[in-house]
Amino acid sequence: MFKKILIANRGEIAVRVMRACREMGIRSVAVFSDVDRASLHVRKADEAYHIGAAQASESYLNIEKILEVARRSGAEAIHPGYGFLSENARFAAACEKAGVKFIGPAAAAMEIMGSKTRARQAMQQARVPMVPGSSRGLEFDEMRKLAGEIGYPVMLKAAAGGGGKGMRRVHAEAELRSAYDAARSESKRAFGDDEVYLEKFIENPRHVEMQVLADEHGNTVYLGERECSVQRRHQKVLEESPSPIVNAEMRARMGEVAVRVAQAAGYTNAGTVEFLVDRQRNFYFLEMNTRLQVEHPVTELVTGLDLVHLQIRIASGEKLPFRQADIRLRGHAIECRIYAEDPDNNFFPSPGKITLLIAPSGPGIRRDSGMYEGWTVPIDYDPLLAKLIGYGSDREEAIARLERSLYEYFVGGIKTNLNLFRRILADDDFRAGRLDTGFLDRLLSAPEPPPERAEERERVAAIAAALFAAGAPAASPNGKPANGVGAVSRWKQTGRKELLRET
Amino acid sequence: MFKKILIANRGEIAVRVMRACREMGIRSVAVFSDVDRASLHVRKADEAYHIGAAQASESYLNIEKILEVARRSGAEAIHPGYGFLSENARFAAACEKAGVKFIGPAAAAMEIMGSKTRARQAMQQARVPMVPGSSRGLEFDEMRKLAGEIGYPVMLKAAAGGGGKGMRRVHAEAELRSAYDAARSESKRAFGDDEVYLEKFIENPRHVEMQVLADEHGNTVYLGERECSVQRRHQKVLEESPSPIVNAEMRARMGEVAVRVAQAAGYTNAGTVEFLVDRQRNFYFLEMNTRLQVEHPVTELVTGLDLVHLQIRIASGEKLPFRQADIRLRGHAIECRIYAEDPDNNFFPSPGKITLLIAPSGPGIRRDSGMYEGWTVPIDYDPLLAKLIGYGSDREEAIARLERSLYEYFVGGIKTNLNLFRRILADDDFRAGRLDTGFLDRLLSAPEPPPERAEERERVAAIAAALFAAGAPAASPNGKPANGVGAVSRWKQTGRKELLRET
Amino acid sequence: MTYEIIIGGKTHRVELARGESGWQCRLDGEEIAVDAVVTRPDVMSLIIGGTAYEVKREVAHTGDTHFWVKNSRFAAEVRDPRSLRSRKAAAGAGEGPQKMTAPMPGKVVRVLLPAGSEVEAGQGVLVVEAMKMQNELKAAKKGVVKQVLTSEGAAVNAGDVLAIVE
Amino acid sequence: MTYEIIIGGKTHRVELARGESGWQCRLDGEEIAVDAVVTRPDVMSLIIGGTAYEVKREVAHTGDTHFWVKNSRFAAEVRDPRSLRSRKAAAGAGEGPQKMTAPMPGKVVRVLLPAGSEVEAGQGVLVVEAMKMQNELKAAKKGVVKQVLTSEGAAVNAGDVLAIVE
Repeated sequence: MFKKILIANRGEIAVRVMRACREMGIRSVAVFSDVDRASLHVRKADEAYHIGAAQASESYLNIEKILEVARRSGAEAIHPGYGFLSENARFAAACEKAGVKFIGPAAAAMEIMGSKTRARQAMQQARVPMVPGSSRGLEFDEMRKLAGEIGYPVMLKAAAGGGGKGMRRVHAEAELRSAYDAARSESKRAFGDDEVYLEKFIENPRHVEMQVLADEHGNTVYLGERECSVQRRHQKVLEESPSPIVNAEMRARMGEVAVRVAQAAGYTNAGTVEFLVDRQRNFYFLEMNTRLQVEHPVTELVTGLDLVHLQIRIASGEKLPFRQADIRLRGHAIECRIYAEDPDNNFFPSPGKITLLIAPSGPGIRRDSGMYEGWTVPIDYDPLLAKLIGYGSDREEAIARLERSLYEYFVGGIKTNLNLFRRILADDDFRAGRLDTGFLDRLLSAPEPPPERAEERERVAAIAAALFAAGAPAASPNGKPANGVGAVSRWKQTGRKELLRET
Repeated sequence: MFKKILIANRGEIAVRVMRACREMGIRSVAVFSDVDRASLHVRKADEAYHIGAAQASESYLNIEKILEVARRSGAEAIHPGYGFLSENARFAAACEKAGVKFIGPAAAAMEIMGSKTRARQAMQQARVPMVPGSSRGLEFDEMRKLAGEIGYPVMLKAAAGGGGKGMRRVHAEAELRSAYDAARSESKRAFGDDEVYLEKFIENPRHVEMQVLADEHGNTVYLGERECSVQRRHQKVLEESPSPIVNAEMRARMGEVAVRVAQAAGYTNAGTVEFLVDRQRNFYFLEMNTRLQVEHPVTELVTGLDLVHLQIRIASGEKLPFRQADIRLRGHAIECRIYAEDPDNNFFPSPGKITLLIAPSGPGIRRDSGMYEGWTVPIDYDPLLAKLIGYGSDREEAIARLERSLYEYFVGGIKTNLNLFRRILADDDFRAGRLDTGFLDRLLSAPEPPPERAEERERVAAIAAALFAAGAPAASPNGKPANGVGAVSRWKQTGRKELLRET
Repeated sequence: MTYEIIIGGKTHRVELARGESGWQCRLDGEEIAVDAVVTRPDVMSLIIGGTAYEVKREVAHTGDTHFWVKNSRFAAEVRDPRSLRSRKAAAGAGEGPQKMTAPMPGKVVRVLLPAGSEVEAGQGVLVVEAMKMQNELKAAKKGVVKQVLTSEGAAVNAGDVLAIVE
Repeated sequence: MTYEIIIGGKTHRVELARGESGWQCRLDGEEIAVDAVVTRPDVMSLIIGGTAYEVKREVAHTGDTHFWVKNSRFAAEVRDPRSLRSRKAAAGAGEGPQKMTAPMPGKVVRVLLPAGSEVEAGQGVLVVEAMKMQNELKAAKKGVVKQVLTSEGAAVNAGDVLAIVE
């Protein structure tokens, strides 16, 4: 087993991997940019090294600097997290050359899957069902021609893409040029690669993905699916496992296809096979994400396994400690991605200082967070602050626990999308499991539900504002409170009116 | 289903029950004493009423005041938590009379089980295996006589007891008088009842208990055992499920006895049957706790069920939603009881203001807490601050996650027993599952392991003390940190000496 | 003590007096007994007629003070009529020219319409990137881009005026 | 800036200078480069030679200042030799009469040995109850209970002297 692992990432995922390292008795090495000196992943690490400017190309995307820290610190392996270098085959190859184990698949498998176009070529050969489209990057004129043939609407996708970056839906040829340019420029910026390909756009599909794990001894298993249809701008917002439409039979079929996909690519370590599912519950291979997913915790909760422990064990050469038949799914888990963004203002990012943080805990609640009170969220990176994951014996209980924990959650000083989740979880379609990738756009285009008890709450806010201004006393453990049984007579005059009582 | 529930308790358990209420769409009503106005359970409740002075007899043990609040607030049911009135049959009867549902067993069952002596009588009839002793409270002279007959050492126990209160081990007749008086006075103070009985003392048994659930329609199931052998002064400190020595066959036998015990008493709702287990793995009925246990979360984690939800459903008349065969245990869970006490100073209680609180989270960690930063722990109640529960796919992983989360946990301003758990979890006997009720005393009487890296850490403390005194700068998101790649030349002179490096 | 609390354009008059226990409060003329305690900075627990509320105070980087009651946010201005002190008045939603301001710190990655361009309501004028997301700033009304006060690649702070549409 | 830090009777001399980046520190004569930042009040992140430490500062109710490095606690006295200011000196562990002090706030529930009683080392003198636990205060050495300064039922604060054994 490794003695020291470098985590080439930041934020909640770096913290999550470091926790796994500590649990396994492995020292963790953080890297950080100029603006991340005070970030939580530096506080949680055993060692920490500054690697450069805020701009990712100078720090978290800089292969040379990261390998230099691995060398200096004596790290034997690198965990890339998600995003940044996690799906960069050049990085995996550079690690190998430097004698540092990359915790993920071999560079060759990443090259196949890291390019969505090469993946489509490989899967065509393995006769995996796929959405019609191109299996290579296209120049603009080729793209216009092919789009005309398969018919609008179409989807432009970055070959190197992931997480919705570099994706554009195009309804008509007139929009193609600007979408093509934008997708290329976004892809270039996000992945350093501007290859863009084309797929037929499937109207309101579900997005369901299958987690797979493969060791380096030829054993591959699937760990159940995740429903990821709740998306905005192709960015997942909420994920759950199991999917409300997948039953045991469909899970087995989908899982077996996913294992075939992984094996066709010679895949090792943790990976995710993404599928589009149409209204007839047919599923089509979309792509394979050759990394740990943001949403891996929902799978951990329903399987009871720790995917990061397993990633590290696999990378160190161990065999999978179980077989497919040993995997037992139990209960239901749902993850909310808490972003620093303003849902009332077109989801604009909202970096800044977190002045007050009240975090939920208790039964069925897992919180994977990269923030803390007093921390300033930098403007330079993805706005994911934390993940709140609810587990329950069934979907209804998982929803109830999430609603309860959202009630407790408070992040002051910056805007977050916490209220968005309250709205999603209360939605009838959501509760009934009627989901597709258009779900969230429909929800957001509907008029917002009227605020609850607005008048009562406004009056309470006014009273509290005055009391804060008057300097209401802080808690004293010996203070005599006001509404006691002893004070009941006064309540007869006032409290009993119940003007402010919430019933 | 109830619309409003009063929680006749405080601290972490009141918060835990209120969370269940919120999850089920039920309004929660808190009651609080003079010193608990700012306590977390008041902050988490929908309604809150002051009920009297700090002394429990004036507040949390005051049946009349609590029922008065139930009446005023319109609460349809009362959850008693653990401790306080939870095992008081008079209270259950008073609730019934007042038309408020008591969330627990019927008063008649509580009366049998609430008195340990009556319970022994009932179980004798049901031919449940028991430790030799008296089945009724004894005057001092009777006790001296019986103790002489069954032979020292013996155990004095409060008939109304629980949680180790009113218990005394006696090695010889000379100690009997003072132990008898102390047990009676402690029992009187804790439970308002001074009946004390006698049992043969079994040398270093394990303490293993079985969770049962019974609805009001005659269905009773068991939910697996908890190993509770890690105790100090008869107070549980750490609990786990499953027990390291219980296999499926023994679990089934023990579970069936527990169900028989419950049925013999006409028991309903959640309850726990405690057993002593000797070195030959024989088990003896000890007592039944007719309440939710402090350590219920470990059962929740391995079964995936929510015991408080189920308690409320049962009390509202619902049938159990599963049968015995549906219960699936998976993984391993361990709970640490975080107390405000000073392990370096004879475990003296340590109330006071919590000046800094850094709480762990992340994979496999559940935290049920009654504290928050800035809160002053009152001197008047049990020093339990919070419970930290670790779950893993096996015992080793649960231990590793707990160790990791204890590493993250910091409570400043008061003393806590956090370091004690670090010591327990690192202990060879503990890790091997070699536990009995003498385990913790043996651990504590052994010399403390030498502090790790004491010299290095002292030097770091000295540097930090100076930097705090000098007013080291707070984090700036744009500050240039010191140990970057750019600063590497200086490291050649200094850092490379590695004098302070932890390897 | 008397305060005027302005929320959403409505002024509430709050008179406070310390009661025998807790506060005696007169809200817009109505007597209300309030048990209030600050449990930690910016967090106040209130009990009013048995109902418990936790109110959080938040000073936004715009300078506005928000009071959160459960999941509802209220921007409130607090005036003390005696001292004539007043917290920052809320910015009036002006008519006339539209100032397009940066909603967050970030970088201008594209100017879509140069000064002088005609612009439809809802049409994008500038693209600002922050936290790896590109966000198009759109004109609120039909008109002409009068001025562009930034350029591609410029770093901007929240609130900076980037363009004016008339 | 130079400080004397006294931990466990040992005095460390710490000289601090701001380096180009971070701090240049001389600890007992040895040069050490330290990257330090206060992430939140009383919590400092230090990086020394690549190793990361999080140090928490805690002011105990005894008035002592503790610095926690991982799970190790160090009570430290900080002296600034220039200003001759000094934080509270640690109380010396005296010889002579033993003052038995209340270790926590609570209530005296029993006086086991009245003044004048002979007492063995380890024998209980008083019982104090707090947080529902009874705690026996025991004599550290053989001797005579010289004075009992409290009585059954009395409320006591942490540090109150309850009895003296000579």
